[in-house]
Amino acid sequence: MYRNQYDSEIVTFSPTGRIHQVEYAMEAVKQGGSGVALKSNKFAVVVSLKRSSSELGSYQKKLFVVDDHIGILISGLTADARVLCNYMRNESANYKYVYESDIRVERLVTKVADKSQVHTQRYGRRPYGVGLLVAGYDQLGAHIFQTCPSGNFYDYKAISIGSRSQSAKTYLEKNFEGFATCTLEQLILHGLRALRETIPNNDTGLNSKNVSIGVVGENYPFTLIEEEATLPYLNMLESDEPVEMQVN
Amino acid sequence: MEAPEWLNNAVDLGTSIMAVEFDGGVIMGADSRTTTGSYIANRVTNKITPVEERIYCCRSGSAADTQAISDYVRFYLAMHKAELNDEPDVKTAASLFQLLCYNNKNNLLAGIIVAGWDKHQGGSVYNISLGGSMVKQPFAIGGSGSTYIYGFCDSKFKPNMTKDECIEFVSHSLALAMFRDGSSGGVIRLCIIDKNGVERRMIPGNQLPKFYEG
Amino acid sequence: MELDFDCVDRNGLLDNMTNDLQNLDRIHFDLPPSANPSNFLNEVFDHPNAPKALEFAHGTTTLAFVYKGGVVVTVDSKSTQGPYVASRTVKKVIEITPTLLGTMAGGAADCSFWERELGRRCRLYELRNKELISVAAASKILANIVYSYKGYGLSMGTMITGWDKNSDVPSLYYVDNDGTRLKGERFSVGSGSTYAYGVLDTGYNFNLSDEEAYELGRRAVYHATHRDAFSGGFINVYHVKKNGWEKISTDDCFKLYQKYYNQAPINQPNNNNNI
Amino acid sequence: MSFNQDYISHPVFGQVDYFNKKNHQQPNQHTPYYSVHNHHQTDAGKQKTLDPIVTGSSVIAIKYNGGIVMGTDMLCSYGSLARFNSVQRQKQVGTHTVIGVSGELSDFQSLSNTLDDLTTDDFCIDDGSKLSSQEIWNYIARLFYNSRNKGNPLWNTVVVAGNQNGKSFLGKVDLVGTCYQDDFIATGYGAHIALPLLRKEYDDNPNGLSQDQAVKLIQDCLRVLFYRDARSSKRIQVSVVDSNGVKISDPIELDTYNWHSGEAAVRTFQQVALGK
Amino acid sequence: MNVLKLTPFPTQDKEKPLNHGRFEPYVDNGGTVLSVAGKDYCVVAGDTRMSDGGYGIQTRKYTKIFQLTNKCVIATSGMQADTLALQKKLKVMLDHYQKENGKVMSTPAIAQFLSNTLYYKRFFPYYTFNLIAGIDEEGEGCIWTYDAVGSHEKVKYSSQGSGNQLVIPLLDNQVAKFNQLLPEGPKDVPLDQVVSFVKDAITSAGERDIYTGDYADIVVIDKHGVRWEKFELKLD
Amino acid sequence: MTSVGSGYDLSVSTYSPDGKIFQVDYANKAVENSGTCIAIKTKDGVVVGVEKLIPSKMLCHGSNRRIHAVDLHIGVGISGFLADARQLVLRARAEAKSYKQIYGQPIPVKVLSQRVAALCHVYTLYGSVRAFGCSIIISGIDQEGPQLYQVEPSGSCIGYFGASMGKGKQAAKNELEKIKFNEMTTHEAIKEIAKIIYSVHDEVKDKDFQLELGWISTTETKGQFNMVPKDLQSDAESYAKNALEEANM
Repeated sequence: MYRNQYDSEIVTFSPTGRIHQVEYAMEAVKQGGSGVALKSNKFAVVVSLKRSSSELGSYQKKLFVVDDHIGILISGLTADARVLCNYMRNESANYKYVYESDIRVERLVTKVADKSQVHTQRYGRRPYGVGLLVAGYDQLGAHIFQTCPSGNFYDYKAISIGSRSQSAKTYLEKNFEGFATCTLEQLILHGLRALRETIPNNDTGLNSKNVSIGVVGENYPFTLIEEEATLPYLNMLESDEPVEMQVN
Repeated sequence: MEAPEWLNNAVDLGTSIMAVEFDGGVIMGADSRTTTGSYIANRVTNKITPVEERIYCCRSGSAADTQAISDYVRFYLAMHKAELNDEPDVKTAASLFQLLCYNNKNNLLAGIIVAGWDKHQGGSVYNISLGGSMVKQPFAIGGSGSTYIYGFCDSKFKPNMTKDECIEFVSHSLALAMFRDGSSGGVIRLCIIDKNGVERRMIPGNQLPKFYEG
Repeated sequence: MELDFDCVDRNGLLDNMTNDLQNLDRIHFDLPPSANPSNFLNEVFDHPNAPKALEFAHGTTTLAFVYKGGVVVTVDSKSTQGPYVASRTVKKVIEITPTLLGTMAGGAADCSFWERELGRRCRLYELRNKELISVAAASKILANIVYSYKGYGLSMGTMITGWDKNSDVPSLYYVDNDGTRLKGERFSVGSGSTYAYGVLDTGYNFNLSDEEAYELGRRAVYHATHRDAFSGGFINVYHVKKNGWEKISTDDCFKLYQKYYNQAPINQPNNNNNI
Repeated sequence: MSFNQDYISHPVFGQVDYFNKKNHQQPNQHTPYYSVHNHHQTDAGKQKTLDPIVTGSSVIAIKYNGGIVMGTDMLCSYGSLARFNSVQRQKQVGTHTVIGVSGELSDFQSLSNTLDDLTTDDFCIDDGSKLSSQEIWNYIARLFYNSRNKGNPLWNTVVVAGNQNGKSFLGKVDLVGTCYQDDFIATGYGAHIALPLLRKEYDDNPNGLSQDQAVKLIQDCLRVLFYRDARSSKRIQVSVVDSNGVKISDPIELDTYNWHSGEAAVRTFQQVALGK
Repeated sequence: MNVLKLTPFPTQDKEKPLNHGRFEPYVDNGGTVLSVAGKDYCVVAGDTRMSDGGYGIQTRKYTKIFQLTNKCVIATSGMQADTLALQKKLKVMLDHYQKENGKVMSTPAIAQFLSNTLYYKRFFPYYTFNLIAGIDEEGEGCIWTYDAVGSHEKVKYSSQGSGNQLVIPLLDNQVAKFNQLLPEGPKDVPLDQVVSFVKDAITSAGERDIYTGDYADIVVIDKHGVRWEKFELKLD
Repeated sequence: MTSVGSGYDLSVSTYSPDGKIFQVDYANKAVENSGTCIAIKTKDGVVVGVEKLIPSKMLCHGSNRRIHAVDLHIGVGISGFLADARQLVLRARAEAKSYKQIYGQPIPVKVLSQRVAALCHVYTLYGSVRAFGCSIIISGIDQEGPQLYQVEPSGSCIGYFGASMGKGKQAAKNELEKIKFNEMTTHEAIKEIAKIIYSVHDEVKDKDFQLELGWISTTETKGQFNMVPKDLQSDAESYAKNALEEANM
């Protein structure tokens, strides 16, 4: 890997005004498991590809419920993700305790981002090595946010994250303009199709063991669809192969 | 034998104080009596204290408390002036008084009238009463003597009085209060603040305006 | 006089309103806004506009004694909130661990909370040290806890008992909210204890048989319930043996009344030859 | 949370905490087994209203078809002295909420600042969502309950009236944090005198009141309060909150009537002496 | 700001009792709740009157029963502000538990948890009188009853609040069949019978307790979940 | 002056032999890599405009705002690292609040700017932190009228009539120097800013961009800092595009 004298400290700018340590932390996200998030007017969906470290190990959980109206998909260092997830849960619960209403998704994400930024400006810390896709629904509608170790966050209509996410992104970029009016089912299928792009050809493909889906929407608390419950969608995915070819 | 009460009692400002806005400035006035119990500890006290060049306050309540507070406000305003590189507003001073009075209401016995002139608002008068509430008023009266002159002031006050009318209004009001309130008396001290600066006057105890004294 | 300048230093008014949520994961006590926590409730309910004073549930007659067969623990089961009988079926013997028993007299919540906590600590001790905790150590833990809250107004009088593995003897400790901790062979605690002591001391003998010991405990508490209005309900008898405790009996006081009505006072074989 | 103020320090006064090093609270001298949270010790010397000094009297409010009308007088008394006669005791919070406040004036002013901070937060974030009346009400309830827990109550009763998406909201919070919603609310003396009037009018109109009816009702109530509450005045303000927002009226001088009803009590010496 | 602190005045009257002024942190808003457990169900009732601590009624429709899970409710009378704080706190904790453990907390666990929660306020208690009612993991109806600082007991029926001394003897007699000449002992009673009995009980409390009245919530918890019903009490 | 590889440019607490602190210069580089931000102070208010570069077309409109309000009467425009700037914005909001709490008045723009600058400056003093990789333009109206300040990573805080920063800083500056600020209204300033930003945008190097405009005016926005309404913004953009085409012809 490329190395120079400006890349070993979080508190050092390179002569071009970059902070290499932050960029390396972003690499940790790129190496992480892949996930896709997309939204329509009424729903936000996250789809994740779980990985297992060995044949014997179980699959690593990648979707977490933050609150009834927010869920996250993580990519990168799981331990760091736990910290952020707990933080989000706490903030959300505190907000609910004081206001008896759901915290606006963007405000929560901003808090997470602000928290992350602090770790990029001081010696002795390292940036969080995790990126989140946050799916939420509040009075302003459905949201998909991506957060980065740098403390940046982005409000997306559709996005993918993690290893090989570029191919999923390509699929999404071709199709995202139609997502706004999709039904929930169509949205999930788009998500799965995009996710399928990230799988290496020699791999087993999507199955009920390695896929989990999170859905949130209007009057629809964040729900995980896992294991057998994913089968209907996976089956639909099998059967619409020709359609997908058409899209490509 | 029991010690006389003035040895034990805290120094209290049984007081008559007052401030009025006029066109272009403010007039502040106060009596000059300080009592411990019924003993007059000082008959020529100055109860009109500057906190800034053109911002003064009249104090009532515990002498120690109000002195301490105005010292702090003077200090804070000096710091603020340095940061601002400009003269602070009267409202700023009043807010500082309110902040200290409100946040320490349990420990303080202080009723304060803040008045002065600044280039943004002209002359203005703020009343900070016991609990730390702040009310902007065209004129304010305070202290134990004030209870005797509410009616007089209400009947005599007119908006937009001239400076001289105001001086008369203040000196008459205070003279009446000092006459009926045993805790107020001595001389009337006046402080006239406008954009040209501060003028202090004193009406000696033997030249106070006279009214019916039955 | 000390003025508070926090208001000038920072945004003073907005206190964190979720204070009580911040400390969910650890035990954490809220103290009253008063210089003297133990007097707080008295002061508050003395107030002319105050609502009816809070009455906490209280327990009353408990006793335990050591004899050759171990320790017998006997308690009544009435819990009162002031004059109101909150329950007639309270378990006043608290099963701290399978080998340790505690009793409840005084504030019911104080006893059950801290003895539950003691149970947790004893189990941790066991896991850390790979041996059962001694009764002495367990009672010391409890005494230390309540001592650290001395002056906060806790109310508890409890007995901790069990059979020590090391010294192979039964042992009995009395611990109360002042932090007092006494080792002894007979204790009775609670408002009915004076009555119970009378019977207990009369009939006590180290060499009692098991049955005699159970009966002694039962009758001591029974007589206390008869004289003390705050005691009553059922009488529970426990026996601490070498390999742990065992619950011996539960009897309704009213049934015992019928049973004992015409019986001779306890354990006075020479009773008839008294003259 | 918006009220986590850890990052605030002040560059002028004292040492500025640029790196957010938190000042760790010294543990209490007393070290019980488990931590205790002693509000009293940590907040020693903080402001406390244990006796209200400058006080406002009743607030009354009622729902009508499409909105809420709320009325207060403008008097703040100092004991029995009618100290300040034109103090607005209602405050608009955000666009669709108005609060009316009884009790200590200084605490009301402090509450006003707090609420301004909240709405300023909304303004700054500018994401198109604002605190609803119900959220504000809940916030105030938590604020008051927490202050009460610290033995440092905000000595007020607050009535929160608002409108969210065409739906009216009316709630109340008092100094210990008691909070509830209802169709009509009265505080202070109004709870004794005005509440029955409100309840009757409300029950007499099962289809709801019109705005004019409601405004008249509130004015009538305030008039009765002026007759019967020695700490009230006839200078009042009436606010209307509906889906268009909040309108707080300019000060109104209430007309008062029936002063002649006491004529019968005016008797001559002869009448008294003869016992007529 | 240490430089600026005033030196404490030596003769502070620290020994004097704290001046509480007119401030009184506790208010009793009154009300009665009661609950009866059956073999596989639990019925809870609570009135909705909220008094102002004296003779005034603040509102006639404040619900004292709060659903914690679909197998468990808490019914609380006493001070409304404390009640709300307690119920909200429980709710937050249960949500937290569910997210951390992936399952809903069981009713017996909630019962113990409430006890601890109350005890953490041992020195500054919640002015609340609580019942936990629900069905346990085996589907059996169960009730826990509490004092203000968390002393609790599992029972088959209980009542709390301003009218509890009126209701409890009735329950002792009718549910537990205490002290009957012909001892029949408690029996399994069908749900509808218990519901109508509970309505009678809360109505009776309303008749004789000024703090109880207006409306009553009747809540039935069984294997189908939690069902709510409202009915009128006396409005005077 | 060679900084790279000299070893004097690794920490903000190190001077180079010729008295420079290279880390601060590098932080400025981060600002110069970012979209242009310009602001104009007019007789009745201030207008801020930012050329917000859009990294992906799947982003929602309005994501990653570079103009924020910090109080009712003050707003900031950002060039450089957005995450860093958000910390400054948070700080500014807190300062505004605390000032209001203590002095009962809205914070003067100058005081706020100086306080934020002080924060930036402190982050250039210690080896354990790095400078902020952003510059901000603070604009607002206080008792003294419209105000415009620019705060840089070094901690400098300077008042301007027209300010620019970011990629197109120099080009924008040339344009700004032609303006007669005292005669301009905020409406005209909006168009002017739109024109400048469109003209300095480098279509070859950079992807899409979105023009963000914020303004504050005593008359138009009643002294509140707002985003420029849609209709005004689209007018300004079409004006800018026309002007650009004319210039290209």
